[in-house]
Amino acid sequence: MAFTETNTTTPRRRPVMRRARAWGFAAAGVMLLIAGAPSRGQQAESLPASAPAAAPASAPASAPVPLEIPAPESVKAYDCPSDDGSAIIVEWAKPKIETPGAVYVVDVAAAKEDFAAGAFKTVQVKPGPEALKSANQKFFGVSPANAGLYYARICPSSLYPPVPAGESRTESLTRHAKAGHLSAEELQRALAASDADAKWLARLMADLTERDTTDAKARTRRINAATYYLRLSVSPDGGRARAYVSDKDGQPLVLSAAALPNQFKWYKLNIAIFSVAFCAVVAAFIWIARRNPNLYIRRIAGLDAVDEGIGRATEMGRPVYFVHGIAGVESMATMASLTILGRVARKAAEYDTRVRVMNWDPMVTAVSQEVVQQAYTEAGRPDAYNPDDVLFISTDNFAYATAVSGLVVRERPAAIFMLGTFFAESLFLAETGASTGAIQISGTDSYSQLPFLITTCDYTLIGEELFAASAYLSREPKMLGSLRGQDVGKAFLMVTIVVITAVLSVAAARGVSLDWLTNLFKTF
Amino acid sequence: MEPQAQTTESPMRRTVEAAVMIALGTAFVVASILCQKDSLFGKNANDRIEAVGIIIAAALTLIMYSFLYRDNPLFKIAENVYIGAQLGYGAINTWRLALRPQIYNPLALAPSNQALWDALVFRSVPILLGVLLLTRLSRKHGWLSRYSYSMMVGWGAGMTILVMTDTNILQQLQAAAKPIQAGVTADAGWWANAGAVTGALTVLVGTVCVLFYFFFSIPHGPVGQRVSKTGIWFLMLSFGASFGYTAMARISLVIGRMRFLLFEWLKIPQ
Amino acid sequence: MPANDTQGLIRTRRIIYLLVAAAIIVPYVIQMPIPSFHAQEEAHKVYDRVESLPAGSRVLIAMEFDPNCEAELRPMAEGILRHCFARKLVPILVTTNYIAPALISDICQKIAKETGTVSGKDWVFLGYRPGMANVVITMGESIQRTFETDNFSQTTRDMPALAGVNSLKDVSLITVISLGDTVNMWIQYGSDRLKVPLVAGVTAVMAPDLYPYLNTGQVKGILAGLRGAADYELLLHRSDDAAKGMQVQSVAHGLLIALIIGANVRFLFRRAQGKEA
Amino acid sequence: MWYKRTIPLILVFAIGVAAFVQEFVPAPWAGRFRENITLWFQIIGSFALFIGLYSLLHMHWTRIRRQTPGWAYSIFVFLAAGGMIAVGLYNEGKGPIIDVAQGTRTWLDRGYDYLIKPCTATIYSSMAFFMASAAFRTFRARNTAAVLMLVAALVVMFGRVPVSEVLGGWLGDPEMFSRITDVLMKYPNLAAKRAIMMGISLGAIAQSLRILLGVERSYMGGGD
Repeated sequence: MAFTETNTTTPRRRPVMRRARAWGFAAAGVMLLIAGAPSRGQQAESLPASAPAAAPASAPASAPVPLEIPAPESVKAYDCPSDDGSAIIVEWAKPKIETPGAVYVVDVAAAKEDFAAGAFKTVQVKPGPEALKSANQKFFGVSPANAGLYYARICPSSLYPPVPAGESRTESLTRHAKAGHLSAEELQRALAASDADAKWLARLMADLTERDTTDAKARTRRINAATYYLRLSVSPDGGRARAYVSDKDGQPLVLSAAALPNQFKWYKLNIAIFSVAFCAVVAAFIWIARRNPNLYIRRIAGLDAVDEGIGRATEMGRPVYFVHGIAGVESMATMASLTILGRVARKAAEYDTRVRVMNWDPMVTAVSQEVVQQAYTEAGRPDAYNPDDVLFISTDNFAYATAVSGLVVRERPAAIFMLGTFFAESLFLAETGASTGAIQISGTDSYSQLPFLITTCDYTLIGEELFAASAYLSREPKMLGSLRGQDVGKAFLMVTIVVITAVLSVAAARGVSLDWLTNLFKTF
Repeated sequence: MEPQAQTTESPMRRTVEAAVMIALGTAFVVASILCQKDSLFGKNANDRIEAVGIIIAAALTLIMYSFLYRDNPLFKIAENVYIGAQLGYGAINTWRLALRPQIYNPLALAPSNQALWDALVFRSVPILLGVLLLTRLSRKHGWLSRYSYSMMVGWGAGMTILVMTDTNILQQLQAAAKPIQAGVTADAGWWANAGAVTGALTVLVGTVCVLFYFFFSIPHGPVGQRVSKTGIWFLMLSFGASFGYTAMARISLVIGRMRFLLFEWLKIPQ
Repeated sequence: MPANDTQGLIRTRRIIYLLVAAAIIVPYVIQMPIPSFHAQEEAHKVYDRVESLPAGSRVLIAMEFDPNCEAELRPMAEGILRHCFARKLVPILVTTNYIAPALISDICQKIAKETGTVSGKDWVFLGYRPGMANVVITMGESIQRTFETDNFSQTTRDMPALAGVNSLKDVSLITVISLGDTVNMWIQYGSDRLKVPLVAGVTAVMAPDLYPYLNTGQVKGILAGLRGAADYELLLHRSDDAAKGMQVQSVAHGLLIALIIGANVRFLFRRAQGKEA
Repeated sequence: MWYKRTIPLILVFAIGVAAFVQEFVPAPWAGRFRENITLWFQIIGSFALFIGLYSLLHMHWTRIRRQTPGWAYSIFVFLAAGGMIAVGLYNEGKGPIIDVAQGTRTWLDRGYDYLIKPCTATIYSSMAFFMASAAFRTFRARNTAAVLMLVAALVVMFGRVPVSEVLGGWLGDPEMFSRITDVLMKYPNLAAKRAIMMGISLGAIAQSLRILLGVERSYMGGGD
């Protein structure tokens, strides 16, 4: 390890730089993020001869504070992983002894020669737990080695901001006209804009600003993607004096890297694995069920009541009502209830009982008509199908509820099926049905409504039972298979919860840390 | 919707009800005029309009509540006015806040030819797809709407897989997988620590049992029966909690309406 | 069902309706005092979260409610807005409910008038866009592109209230005031995807469903129904609409509890006598 | 067949996979894709309102035309909708394009405040009455499960109103009931809700997968 005395010259800050920096703060303030604000790099004074106690003899002996320099072989510069190409990471090993008050300073330059010329920027990193790589699991993962590594996040575009326009309206207009964003006449009109044209001009300028913003983004990407040169140093006095990490020749170690956009967020790997694995299981079971459609499904209370209800309606000569929930055809619950509708309609067709379907969504109406017609055809009575029995009521929840209730009171159906997603109106519907003495079978995936359905209906399919019921009734391989797949998923969750809790409890009781286990589920 | 729609009514009762209705209506008008007289006969035109508005709103509120007694023509009128007004308001809002800024402004108010061209390039496809969506209303050409629809459904499906895995599975799993003694602290008392452990165990047992209750593809043996029964118990406790909270919510809404009637319409001093 | 039974049912119902109405009107008319109460832990968490933000922070407030639940959620919205203005935070309001904008602009203008704040500078109401979750996703990329104009047709590009806020990632807190599933949408597509902390003010109906999120920290705090709003008012040392509803709420709950217990005592009694299964 | 089914199914699959993949890509193109496609969907989505508008108006129009019982009420739908739209287009005399200054109360706002607000809020609040009656008539302690539900409901209803603190105060700890409610919410309720949530999520994922694979296609509507 060697110390090098550096003489970073202090060039006068050019006005353009000041402007550039101001702009950088205003517009690209976000990009500063964790990286310590760009320091007063250009004002850095040269380091008065300083050396640690254990320093090589070559160093002057008048060191006020011992400085521990990170090992050169541990210093690395690379593109920040899993990001959109806005940062370079410089990392180095945490020295065993740290000088109190010392900060790490990274010099950034666009070319190697710029270091000699003093035309470089600096980024300061205050040592501490937040500066460790382990504090940023999102990008660096959970490797235990990270606890011994400091890092600096360098955003080139905030150090070298894309030069702002800072131009007059005329200049801006001319520039855009040159770029082809304005025709010659439009340019003339804009330059000569009177008050009458003010609104148009405002819209035009807004459009041009939008283009500039887009341009600035592209420029930012180009700035980030360029190669930068970096040096790491330690400063005992907040950045003025520095001791550089040196290579074998005793020269400051210069590394280079570019911030490039990455194509995969490694920190989302667990989400990818879980979702793909689960999808694969479901897909596999759908495939298996196609070949062997006799998968077991447990009995679901309330399903036998379907036949009972239809039978009673036949005896009493009254209709059966099928009430769809308040959801479109893309909702899972609606799809399940459509499947059940097919079965109910078929049974009813066999018994020659009228089924009336109440719809909230126009699309569901159309699909229900198909389903009922199909059911009548399957039952061998296509002539008995009456499309007017599949009603579109209203897309307003309460208009729907009141209209259906009115029909229920007037026609007094013997059985009412309420299947699908329901909101506050569920109580309204169920109360009315209960007051007419109909057998009510309900099923919904909206849990907040279940207490009311459970108390007012004869049978209630709770949540997933609705989906299971549709699979059970239809015996459709795709439903059966995916149900089995979901069960496998649930089994996995159950086992995972129990096993991990047990393992963690034992480990915690013995004082063993098993963070990696919980980290498996951590999402960023 | 009330069951008595079936029961026959005597003419006598009808007369009485009509008389009551007229009396109530008169009372409403008198009360409105008395309570709102300051603004109703005031100098400020705006106040007069507001007062009339409040009276209409109060009338609608009472008419809507009259449904609790029984369905009646006034309620039906109010209901249909409400549906229509909501529809009209929705249409205006969709125009004002969606169609105008996203379609009309960029195309009709494009400041330059280049801007118009860019807007066309970016927006023509979604506009076309939006128009195709409308073919859903036609039986014959309804299939065209599938193009726009399938894109949205596909996007929704892809995103659902992702966000569900993240939000509802992995994060819940991470929270569920904690040592049982995680809540135990040295400075808390024995009872508090015992409570924390019991609580953690309850959550663990409950989660597993409820998950088991929703197991469909394996037969539930005697043990399984017991586990799923425990699951039902947990479900019922949570449904009870939902019931309690729902009761609270619905009462609050009545409170809101009563506040309107008492303080804005009748102007009772608070 | 025999006719006399139906008549009896109707009568019971009407009596109950009258009782409920009385339970709500009478406390107001006799000006019953508001019982003192403590703020619940969940409401404290919301308050502390807002309190801990440095002045000038942007707070996104998703106003996902319409006049349906105005009574429950408006006091909450007003409380949070007042708190934001008192702490010099900049609320950014937005909705995905097409029927809501008039109500929300009414709320903002009321509070703005009260606190002397200016739209576009101290707060902004972006308005409504169709698309539900898609709106949230687009906002995660660029707020200005999602909402080129705000609810009052002011262009958002150079708005001081949005300075430094390019996307949803740049706000310090997401607050959802929601009457239904929209709160889940904001958790899934907003706070979880972008890792922005979120607090929720919801109707009491939704509150029990949020406890798993509260447990994991995906939701930092909950205001549940009118009680939650009253808690918030208490924490702000105010007594507005929500707190003034608390005595009524107490009486009405008491009535409900009495009804349920009464009905069950009767039921158990009759069952003991073998009259009811 | 090809145009009516296969291409839409391919579209579903392609967009679904793209939606899945883009989320894992940090590069800027993914963000641009996400932003643009969701902006597209917003534009498409704004057309969806017309479907509801048409369906509803069509239904009421049919009612009037066929003079089904109660048809006359449907006229009010048209009157109210027409009135609102007219007031919105009139826009205080400024037409639909130009915005009225912020803070001005327009006739549209008044229609909203005095027609829509009271109706919708009142209808919703009338649920309280239904609920009270349902609770009285059907909430019975029939078996263990029902007892648990009943007890939980009573605990929450009592523990969440301030009067519980008065009673608790008499018993020594004002927040006693509030705390009991918290325990109920934080442990058994949390357990059940978490399990439900996980189950639903698995179901939603399976459903999404079925849609992507084209196994589930009922959302496409009838016909081929």
